[in-house]
Amino acid sequence: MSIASKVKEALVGLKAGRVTLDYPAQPRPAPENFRGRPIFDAQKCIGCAGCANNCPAREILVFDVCQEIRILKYLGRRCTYCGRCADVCPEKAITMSREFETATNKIGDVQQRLDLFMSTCQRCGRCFKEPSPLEQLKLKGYRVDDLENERWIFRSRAYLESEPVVDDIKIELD
Amino acid sequence: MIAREKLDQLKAGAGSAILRAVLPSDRCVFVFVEPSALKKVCQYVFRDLDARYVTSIGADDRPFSGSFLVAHNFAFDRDHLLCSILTEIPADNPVVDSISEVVPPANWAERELRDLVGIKLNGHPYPKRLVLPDGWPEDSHPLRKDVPWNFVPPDYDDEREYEFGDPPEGCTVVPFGPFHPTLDEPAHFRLYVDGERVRGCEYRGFMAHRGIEKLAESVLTYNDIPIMAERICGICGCVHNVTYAQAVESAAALQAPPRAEYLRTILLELERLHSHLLWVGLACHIVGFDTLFMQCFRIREPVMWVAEKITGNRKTYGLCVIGGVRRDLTVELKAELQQVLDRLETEWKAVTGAVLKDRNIQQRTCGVGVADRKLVKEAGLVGPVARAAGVDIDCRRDHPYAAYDRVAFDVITAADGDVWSRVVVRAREVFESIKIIRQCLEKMERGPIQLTLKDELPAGRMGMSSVEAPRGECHHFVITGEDNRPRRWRVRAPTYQNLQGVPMMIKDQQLADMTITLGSIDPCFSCTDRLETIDLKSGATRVWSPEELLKLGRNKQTL
Amino acid sequence: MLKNLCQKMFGRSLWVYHANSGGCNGCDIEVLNVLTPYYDVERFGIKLVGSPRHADVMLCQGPAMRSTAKALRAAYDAMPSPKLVFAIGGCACGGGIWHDSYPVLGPVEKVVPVNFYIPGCPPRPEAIIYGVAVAAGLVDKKVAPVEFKQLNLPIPRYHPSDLKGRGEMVVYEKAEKI
Amino acid sequence: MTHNMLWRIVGGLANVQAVLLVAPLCEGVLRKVTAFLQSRKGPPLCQPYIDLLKLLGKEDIESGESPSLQRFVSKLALAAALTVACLVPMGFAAPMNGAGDVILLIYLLTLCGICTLLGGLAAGSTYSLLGIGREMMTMIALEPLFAIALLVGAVHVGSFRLDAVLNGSVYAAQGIPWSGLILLVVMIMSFQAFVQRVPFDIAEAETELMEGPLSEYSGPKLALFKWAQMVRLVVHSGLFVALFVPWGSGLAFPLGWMLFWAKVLVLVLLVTVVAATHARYRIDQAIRYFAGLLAVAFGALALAAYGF
Repeated sequence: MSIASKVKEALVGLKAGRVTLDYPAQPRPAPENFRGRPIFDAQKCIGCAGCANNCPAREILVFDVCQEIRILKYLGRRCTYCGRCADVCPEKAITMSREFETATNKIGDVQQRLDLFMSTCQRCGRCFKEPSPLEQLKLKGYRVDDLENERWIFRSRAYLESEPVVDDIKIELD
Repeated sequence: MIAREKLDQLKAGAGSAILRAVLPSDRCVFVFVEPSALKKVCQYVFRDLDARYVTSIGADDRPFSGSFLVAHNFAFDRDHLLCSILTEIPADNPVVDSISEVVPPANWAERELRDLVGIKLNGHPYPKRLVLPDGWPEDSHPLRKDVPWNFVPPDYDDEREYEFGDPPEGCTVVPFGPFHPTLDEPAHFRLYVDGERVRGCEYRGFMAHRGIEKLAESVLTYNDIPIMAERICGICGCVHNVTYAQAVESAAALQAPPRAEYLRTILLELERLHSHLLWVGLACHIVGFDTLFMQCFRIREPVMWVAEKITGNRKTYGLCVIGGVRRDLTVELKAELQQVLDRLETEWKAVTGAVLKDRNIQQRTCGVGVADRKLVKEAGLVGPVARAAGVDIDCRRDHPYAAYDRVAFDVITAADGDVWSRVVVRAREVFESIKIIRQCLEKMERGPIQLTLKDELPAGRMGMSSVEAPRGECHHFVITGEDNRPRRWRVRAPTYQNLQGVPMMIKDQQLADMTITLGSIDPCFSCTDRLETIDLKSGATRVWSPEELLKLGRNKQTL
Repeated sequence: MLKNLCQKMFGRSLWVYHANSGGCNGCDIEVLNVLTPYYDVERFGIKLVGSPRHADVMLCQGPAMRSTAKALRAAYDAMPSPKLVFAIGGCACGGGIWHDSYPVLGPVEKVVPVNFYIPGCPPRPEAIIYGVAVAAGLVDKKVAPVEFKQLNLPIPRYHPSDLKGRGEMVVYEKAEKI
Repeated sequence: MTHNMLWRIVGGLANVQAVLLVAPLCEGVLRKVTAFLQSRKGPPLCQPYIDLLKLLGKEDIESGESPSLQRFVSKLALAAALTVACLVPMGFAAPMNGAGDVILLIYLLTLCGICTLLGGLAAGSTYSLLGIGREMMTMIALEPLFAIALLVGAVHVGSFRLDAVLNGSVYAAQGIPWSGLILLVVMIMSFQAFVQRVPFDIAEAETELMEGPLSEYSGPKLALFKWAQMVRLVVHSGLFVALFVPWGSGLAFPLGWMLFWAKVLVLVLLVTVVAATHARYRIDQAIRYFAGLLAVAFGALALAAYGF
């Protein structure tokens, strides 16, 4: 049998020597422009919901409790770490951190929830300057996404003109 | 103007059937024909003009043109031309005659458009369900415009099992179940095994069908879809990303800046590097040679690290947006990339030197899973599987895209089309990719990496693009639409065609070779999203009844 | 005495069974990467086994799909009792980009009870090793929910019936000017 | 008489205890050296002990055709391997050598193979049935090889008594021991198959048949099967050392015992290196390979009959 090629294969391994990194002991930081967990900076965020519109996984939910307060909830469950929200944010409030060690036993740990004071803003969407015409704000005005079972409530002209696509949620406020 | 000559050839052959033709560029031509003449024209193109069948598309255009649209895409590799033959079918009774008898590779794509868009095919040899989950009722078709993306029909019953054909006489059924150590994704094979010989197989795929085309038409916008396109398949994500971006750009007549094209070429080749290294490792793992599996993955890690530094993620690069690329290559990244390539080349030379002369592996792979030139033509096989059979097709040279026309490389082919020649072809293609990346790094000039778009993309335009994925030709077809999202987006992954050849490859083979033959086409079922069942003319007694299979699945047996 | 000695050994010898229920195979390749020389989880006693009957930990990749839900549940039931389930990647933890698409049921927790989540798309091999280390109790988890409240003065409530559609905008009619 | 009986029981127990404890260590060494060849760190040496303990603590799922047979067979597999350990001289004289002769040893070796067959049959899932088919084929081609080796030794020494045969009797012919040397080569080339390591672990090929016959076992039953497999590795290498590498076993107690285990360790390292650098054979290739070896072994037996 081809003993020569067997020896060569064994040599390939032995020449490389033991390369195992002792990971949990020595830390292995991610490179600089790594797309880790997005961090939402509440000071800079103006509540324009531009990131919510451009998130492919549709997991930044926006819920207008009332005239003055807008809740922006980043779920982190199905986030694909693509960095689109950080690209389109007009105020650079979202930064892609270098954090990747996000293992947990309760999925609620990775979410971030911001209650933003909007005073009398009618959420008309003009404050969101989109980088290119392809990223226009799809949903303007008040938004009542479903925070409990973490779903976007979506009205799109691509669909039936009048009634909403998803069964409208009934809000029984206290 | 090659497209003009080909169109005249078509007019000569098909005569009056052609209604109108659209020639957006010298690379692709769209020909509208009457529904009645579709089969004749497709036969003429596939048989007489010796075109290669690519895919078929069914689209529901009722809100816009009031009719259904069926398109069959062919590729003329020697003339560097993609040709699409389209027909419009009246909305009230969407019936078209199927071309699967004359163009065998079209078998699956047609059954898929029957499932998803509800266009009836008369004369289809095997009109079984293909795409939707087992319990889906017959009359509901998700890709129609009047149904939202998360609509599940009320009479969807979970208990209905897919009715398999019964096995041939004297064969036991081996369920090669959804979860198998060598299968990366869920795919259920029913192998008809006689002793150690596999007589035939029946495959119920589509467990990875996630309805991505419906999402693209209803919820996501132009610049969200590349992120989803990247997650069609975990290994060739960048390929789908670039193909989609190029398809939309060709539809909207945009031209990405040259630096972006060089960046796209570099990252496509980087992905081919890590995909081929991964495959050689996995093939050795399937054959039981774990040391080489570990060595291949060890050599591959630096490629993943440098990709992570350039794009921010090891595997899903998030590279393209419509009109360019999101991130640039700095000078120190370029130097680091060259170091990684040099080290990779020396180590891979050592490994290929050892493997290509290793008779032990040759014993397990020579003469196994043979796919000759005739099977390549009949099943429309693409990529390394076709090149291993001596068929000289490669999208990078036949349908040049990105910066491939400014780069010199040669296409590797082998002779006898078995698993061993596929190993050889893939191992040698690694060196070609390294050569391409080096040339791109030298020729790259400074410049913008994204196009500045003035207004929204025009609606109703058609575009298609073919990119050479590590597994073969990956083809996307796009019809642009309003509201910043495409009207129809069709994905045809290379494994879609290659898997049609597997039943013919494993016929009368050893059971132990089943896994290595299936592995040799480097299947990516999540890429495929759609698959086919081979039929076995069998009237013999039933060895395993479906109830037994259900019982097998129900109680505490492993599947 | 032998019983709790065996239970104690559970953490140091985890036999892993790999179940992809329909996602893209990005996370599968990262799980394979975790076995390769640079990361080598075999030093923690982790081994990939072929049948759920031998396994202690089930690695779920991909969302819970209508077509594979039964097979996933059958594989979960076939595992002997002290067992863990890891959900790896965005698709398993939250259902992925296609979480509400017609063939997808949602995250894997809709079919099998999940003990540990490892988010990421795909998670780095180090993140998977970190998840295993958290499960084995070697390290403690680093993430906690972030809650930011700007102010909580008494806010007048409104009812959705006051929301009117004006053109493509949804506007709150009775906005009294503050 | 009682002193002799007492010595046999104590000796037997010592042998069994030694084999039971050393077998997982040899497996640990095997996994560590394989990992080193694959340029990675590899598990700690005591990992097989931890695996066995964990398996013993797990729940036992009763599935398959006949659970009672499964329980019996898993115990039988370990028992058969350990009785062979009692008959093999491990550094000092075999404690039970009077109790049995060469024929008993051959039958015990086949019994180990049959246990995996019974185990697979009792499970009854399609994969284990296929695994048994392959296991039967390898057994038919494989067991005669070891039997012939023992017979050649018996022919040379002229008696079936174990202690006579099991110390290098293969080379006892006048002049150059041709049959012994041929048998040595044949045994080295087929040793991988006896201990079911990579080139020939076709029956429980993990990637193809989902662990083959063992795919239905969990918890304690699986632990016993795995332990039996480890013990077979040690026992087979012990037999090989006793038959073909006898020199130095007659030394004083501590030295002879140490030398025996050193030889076994060298054999395990040889098995590891071969296992790490080879791909798995297909069943028909393996059968053709064994058929060739069997023919050569019969030739050696004929030579031995004529006294070479």
